[in-house]
Amino acid sequence: SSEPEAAEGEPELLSAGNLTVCTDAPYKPFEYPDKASPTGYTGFDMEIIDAIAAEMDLEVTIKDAGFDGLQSGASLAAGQCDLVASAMTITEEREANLDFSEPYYDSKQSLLAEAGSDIASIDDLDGTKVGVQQGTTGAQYAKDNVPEGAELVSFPSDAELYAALSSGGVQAVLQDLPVNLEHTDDGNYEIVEEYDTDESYGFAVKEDGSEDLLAAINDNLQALRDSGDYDTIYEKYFSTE
Amino acid sequence: MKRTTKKRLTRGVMYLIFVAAILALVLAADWAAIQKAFFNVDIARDAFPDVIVIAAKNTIVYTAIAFAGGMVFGLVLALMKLSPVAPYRWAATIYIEFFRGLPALLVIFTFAFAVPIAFQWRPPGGSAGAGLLALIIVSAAYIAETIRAGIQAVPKGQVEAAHSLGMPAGWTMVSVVLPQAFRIVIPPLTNELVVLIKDTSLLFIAGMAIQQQELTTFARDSVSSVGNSTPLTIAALMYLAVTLPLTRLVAYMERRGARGR
Amino acid sequence: MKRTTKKRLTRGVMYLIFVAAILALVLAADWAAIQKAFFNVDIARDAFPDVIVIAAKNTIVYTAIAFAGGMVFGLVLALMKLSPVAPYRWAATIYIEFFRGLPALLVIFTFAFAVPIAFQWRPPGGSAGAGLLALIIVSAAYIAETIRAGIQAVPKGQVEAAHSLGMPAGWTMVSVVLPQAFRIVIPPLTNELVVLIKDTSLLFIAGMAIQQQELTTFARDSVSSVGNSTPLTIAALMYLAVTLPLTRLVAYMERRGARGR
Amino acid sequence: MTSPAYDHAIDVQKLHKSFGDNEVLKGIDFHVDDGEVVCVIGPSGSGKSTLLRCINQLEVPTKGRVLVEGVDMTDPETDLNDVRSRIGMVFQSFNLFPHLTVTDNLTLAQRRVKKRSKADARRCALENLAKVGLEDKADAYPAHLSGGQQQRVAIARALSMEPDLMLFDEPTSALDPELVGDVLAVMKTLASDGMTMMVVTHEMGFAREVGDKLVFMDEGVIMEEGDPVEVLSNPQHERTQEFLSKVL
Amino acid sequence: MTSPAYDHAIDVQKLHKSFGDNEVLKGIDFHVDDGEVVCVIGPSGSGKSTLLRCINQLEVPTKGRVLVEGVDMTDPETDLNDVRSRIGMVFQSFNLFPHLTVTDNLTLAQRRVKKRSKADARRCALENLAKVGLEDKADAYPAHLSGGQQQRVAIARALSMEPDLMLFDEPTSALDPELVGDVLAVMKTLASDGMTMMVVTHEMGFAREVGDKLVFMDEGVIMEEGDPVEVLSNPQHERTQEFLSKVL
Ligand SMILES: Nc1ncnc2c1ncn2[C@@H]1O[C@H](COP(=O)(O)OP(=O)(O)OP(=O)(O)O)[C@@H](O)[C@H]1O
Ligand SMILES: Nc1ncnc2c1ncn2[C@@H]1O[C@H](COP(=O)(O)OP(=O)(O)OP(=O)(O)O)[C@@H](O)[C@H]1O
Ligand SMILES: NC(=O)CC[C@H](N)C(=O)O
Ligand SMILES: [Mg+2]
Ligand SMILES: [Mg+2]
Repeated sequence: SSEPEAAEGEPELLSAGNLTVCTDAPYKPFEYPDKASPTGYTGFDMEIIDAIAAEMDLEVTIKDAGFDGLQSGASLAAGQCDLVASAMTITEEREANLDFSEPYYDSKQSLLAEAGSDIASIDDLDGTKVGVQQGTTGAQYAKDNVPEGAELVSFPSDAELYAALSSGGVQAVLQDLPVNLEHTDDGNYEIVEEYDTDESYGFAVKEDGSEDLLAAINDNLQALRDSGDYDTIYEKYFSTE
Repeated sequence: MKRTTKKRLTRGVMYLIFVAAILALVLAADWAAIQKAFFNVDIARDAFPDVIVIAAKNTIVYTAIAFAGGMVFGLVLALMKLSPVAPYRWAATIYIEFFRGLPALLVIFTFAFAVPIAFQWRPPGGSAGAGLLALIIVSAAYIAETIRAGIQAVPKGQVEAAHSLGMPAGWTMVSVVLPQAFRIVIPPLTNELVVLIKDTSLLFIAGMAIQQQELTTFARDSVSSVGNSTPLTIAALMYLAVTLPLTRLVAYMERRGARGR
Repeated sequence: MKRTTKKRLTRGVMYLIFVAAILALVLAADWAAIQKAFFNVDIARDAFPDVIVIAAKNTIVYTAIAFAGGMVFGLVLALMKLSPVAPYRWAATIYIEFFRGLPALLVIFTFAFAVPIAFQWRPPGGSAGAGLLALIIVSAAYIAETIRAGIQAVPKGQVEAAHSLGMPAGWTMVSVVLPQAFRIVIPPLTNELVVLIKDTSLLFIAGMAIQQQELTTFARDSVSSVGNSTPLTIAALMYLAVTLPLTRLVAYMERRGARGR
Repeated sequence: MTSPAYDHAIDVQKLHKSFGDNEVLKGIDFHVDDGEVVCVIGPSGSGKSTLLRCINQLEVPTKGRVLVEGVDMTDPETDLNDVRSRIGMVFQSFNLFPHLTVTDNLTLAQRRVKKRSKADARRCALENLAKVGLEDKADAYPAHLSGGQQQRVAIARALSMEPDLMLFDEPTSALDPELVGDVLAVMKTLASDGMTMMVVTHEMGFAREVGDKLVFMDEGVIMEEGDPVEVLSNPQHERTQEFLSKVL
Repeated sequence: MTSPAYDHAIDVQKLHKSFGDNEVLKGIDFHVDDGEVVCVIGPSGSGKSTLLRCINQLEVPTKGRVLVEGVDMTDPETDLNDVRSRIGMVFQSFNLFPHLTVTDNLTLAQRRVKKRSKADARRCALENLAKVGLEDKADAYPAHLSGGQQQRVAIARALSMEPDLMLFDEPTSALDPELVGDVLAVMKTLASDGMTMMVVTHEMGFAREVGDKLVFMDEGVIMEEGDPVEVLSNPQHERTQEFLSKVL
């Protein structure tokens, strides 16, 4: 539903010269607090947005908001922000309430559990509690695929999710792969299964009245890819050596 | 100016202001939009029966558990605070002041996530259980103060009359003080119940399964899934259906109590 | 058994139980783990100065705004509720009962999300502004009841004495009733202030920039980024540093007030 | 004093007062003349306070008229505050303003109602405090005074509006027995200075000694009225006899 | 009554009582004999109530001894509740148990302390209600009684423990004047039945008529004691004269 020819118009913003971006932090490695950063946050999404905003000559303000309100379009419709950059998967349901940019990252789902636990696949979840984040594709995937005896417990953000896993409130977490991978660093937890859900993240704007902004985002995203800056940032967060 | 003339004039002006305010509200608001957003009949219909059999039910169950737990624990604390043994008094005072000074949300978060890690101990019922435990612990602090105040509000003359008749302290407490304290604390305890009903809306931070959602969480969840605010309206009505009668009852009891003395 | 013998025995047993409980707690708890999780000095040091210059500051600023707004609006509502003009009374009563019956979280959520969408209108200050507006609206309901009760607690004889001297209603309100009502409501209003301090912890639901975080949000955020619960301890201490003196002050004023009569 | 333009200082005509279904005054007719001291006695609940309060319209009568110095208090066009400032009222429970010093208690209404300057009001206040023997308490707060002192301040407060008549509602019944005397002494002085007074009281000695007229009320009607000495020593009505036998 | 094994029904020896820095009783010595009626008068705050309350240990004395029927009340080994059940106490503010009916007020302590059966306790309660003229109020709640009736129930409650002596603390001063008579009448009957009584009161008529001894207290000491008629008509001490001149 994007209209490329509108690109020349000045995008209408909540406060002129400032791009207000909603995100659900912490969601490492996509968005998490960083005192060194001028916006207070860094991560893959944040750096891409910073680069795009720099091209558009805009300041960036980051607002931490619940993911549920972001993915439903409520935060955008309520005028809390111009743009959502929150590792948000492009889905048909969401398209009904908001408009997505071109995809900027491809992702999968995964299951995180304690290293060496009995849980080796999704079928082992029978009789356990599985943590998911409210309103996410991971929550949807879990709902569709876990065995009947598993109890899905939803948390407002990934922060509580991981805290619940470490405190024993849940036995496994079903979440986007890059995020779960972050929690395997200390060796206590491991990814026991990956699910190829074929999902891509997009930035989102509100349904009506943000056509100019969306076009500009898309243009600048493409420019980043063309200049190689996108790859630099990508390598920084997802280098696989 | 004569009294009645002046009074009539002021009254007239006040009525005019009121009517103007109402008119302004009626004309300014976009009623169609409001109805569509907050009173959408189809969406309301869809919310049933879940909003009753899950959300309202859970709100009531959580409130009942937290209140029952808070009562038991709060009574113990109240008696400790009135105990002749100083360390009991101190312990109760510290506990009560501590938990009355913190936001319930912070306590719930701490019990759901920080306590299990530090103590290697998980409250039964997973993180929802931990959240409820936190609510019990917080409400016990308030209930203890209420009960203590109730016991102390029984006139000293009552105890003295009982002692003069030769009644020992234990019997005096049971037959004379507690029955009167109980009547005194019913209104403030009912208020505490209303507070608890509302505080169950904070439990979501501890994480919940769909089956565990209470009214506020349910409403917020539905708002984002249906993209319409009608579930908020329904939840609000549900809360009011419980809290309003309770607060009216408290007001009634307080009026009657005030007259009775 | 003789009085003193029996008393000494019960006291002794109670002390024993207390000591046993303390010992059990000391021995059972894993103090090293607790210290590491809740009192980690390095992490505590890292939290400064942000916890002061951002989080505590915002908590205080939000509380001040909500309280000031609630006072102004609450006073208007209280006078409406005591007005001789019936529609004002009705309007104030409906408003007060409505907002006292709903969880603050639900109201904040509604003002941050549902109201802007339905009315195509955003409160100034973005979502934090919307959240604050909700807090003002809720606290006004409680403050109105407090002020009304204070005005009505001034003995009727005071108004009658003023009227007998020929003083008109307006002067009586200003010179006789309000000064006395003011003293009466200071303690409950201070309590309301404490409630507001704690309720600012709910504002996060409206969504906030990092510069806008108040204590609870700050603590929850830090806990997940540093993987340690020390920020919760710091936040709790900050709250207690403000709420404890206030509640002690209220207790003191109430004791003094009770004696004064 | 020049001859007044009215018949009676207080003229109560066919006065009825109900609270809900409870008819408390059932047709009261009586009057008080200039300079007269009328004492009202009667059992608890008989309507004595209500009658007094109807006179300065603290209670609005259900039926009947009350004329004070010829002004109809029940007429909606009457400027109540003006008439009230000429009627001093003293309550059983003193009703001093607890947040004001004694002097401020006495000057508040002078300044607000009589629009007197601060200095004038203060001068008048001190004069009246002297009359009740409390000039040394000018700067005290009511809470620091004994009950008897508070009641005398209350009388001084009423006097500082320079009223033409005074209403007293059991001015001594909240006082410890030994404090009663001082208050009664002040009232006696007032009476002998020619103040028009209507006094609800249980102090039969005062009624006998100072009263020009004694009124016995029961169940909302005036049962008997007349010379105090006569009524007290030789009551005509059975209810009066019964009451007096209990009280004396 | 057989000759008792003690000297005095109440024997107060060098009694001192302080509240914090405030010494309220400053060495009280006096006694009440079996069957004697002692009236205590004195200005407000002189320590009359405190003295009475020290006798049954509602206040713990700071120094000195109180013997009741020879038992030392200040000895920590004394079974207080046992002695207290033999001392009836009547308070100014009645202190009936508001949540219990009149009968339950009278039977509670009988059943809990004297371990009487329900039927026995009820029988004794009704007897004593009859004594105070209130058998028809057996099932009423205190709130539905007048002040005078409440006080008579309080007396009946004390009587139903079959006490050997009774303490009264201004039993009529919270009552409307016309209700005082009934209560005093009950007390007179008690006295003429030979009950040992100690009565703090402002009712000089009662003291004169019924009292065997009158005690005048001021500022924590006994100023004067003796035959009531004598003390009232011919007080020896200046403070007594002053007090009586105000009260009579
Ligand atoms: N504001 C009121 N509302 C309802 N009833 C009232 C009110 N004021 C007085 N009454 C009733 O009116 C009756 C007469 O009361 P009032 O105070 O005039 O009696 P009183 O003769 O002054 O008695 P007392 O000697 O006890 O002061 C009583 O039955 C009382 O309950
Ligand atoms: N519990 C208490 N704590 C502190 N002071 C007290 C207490 N009880 C009495 N007092 C003080 O002791 C003094 C004597 O009081 P008490 O009640 O014995 O006097 P009283 O002679 O009975 O006076 P009244 O006629 O007013 O009843 C008073 O100054 C009073 O303030
Ligand atoms: N921030 C997130 O939690 C995103 C989760 C997931 N990618 C989704 O869009 O649902
Ligand atoms: Mg009266
Ligand atoms: Mg006393």
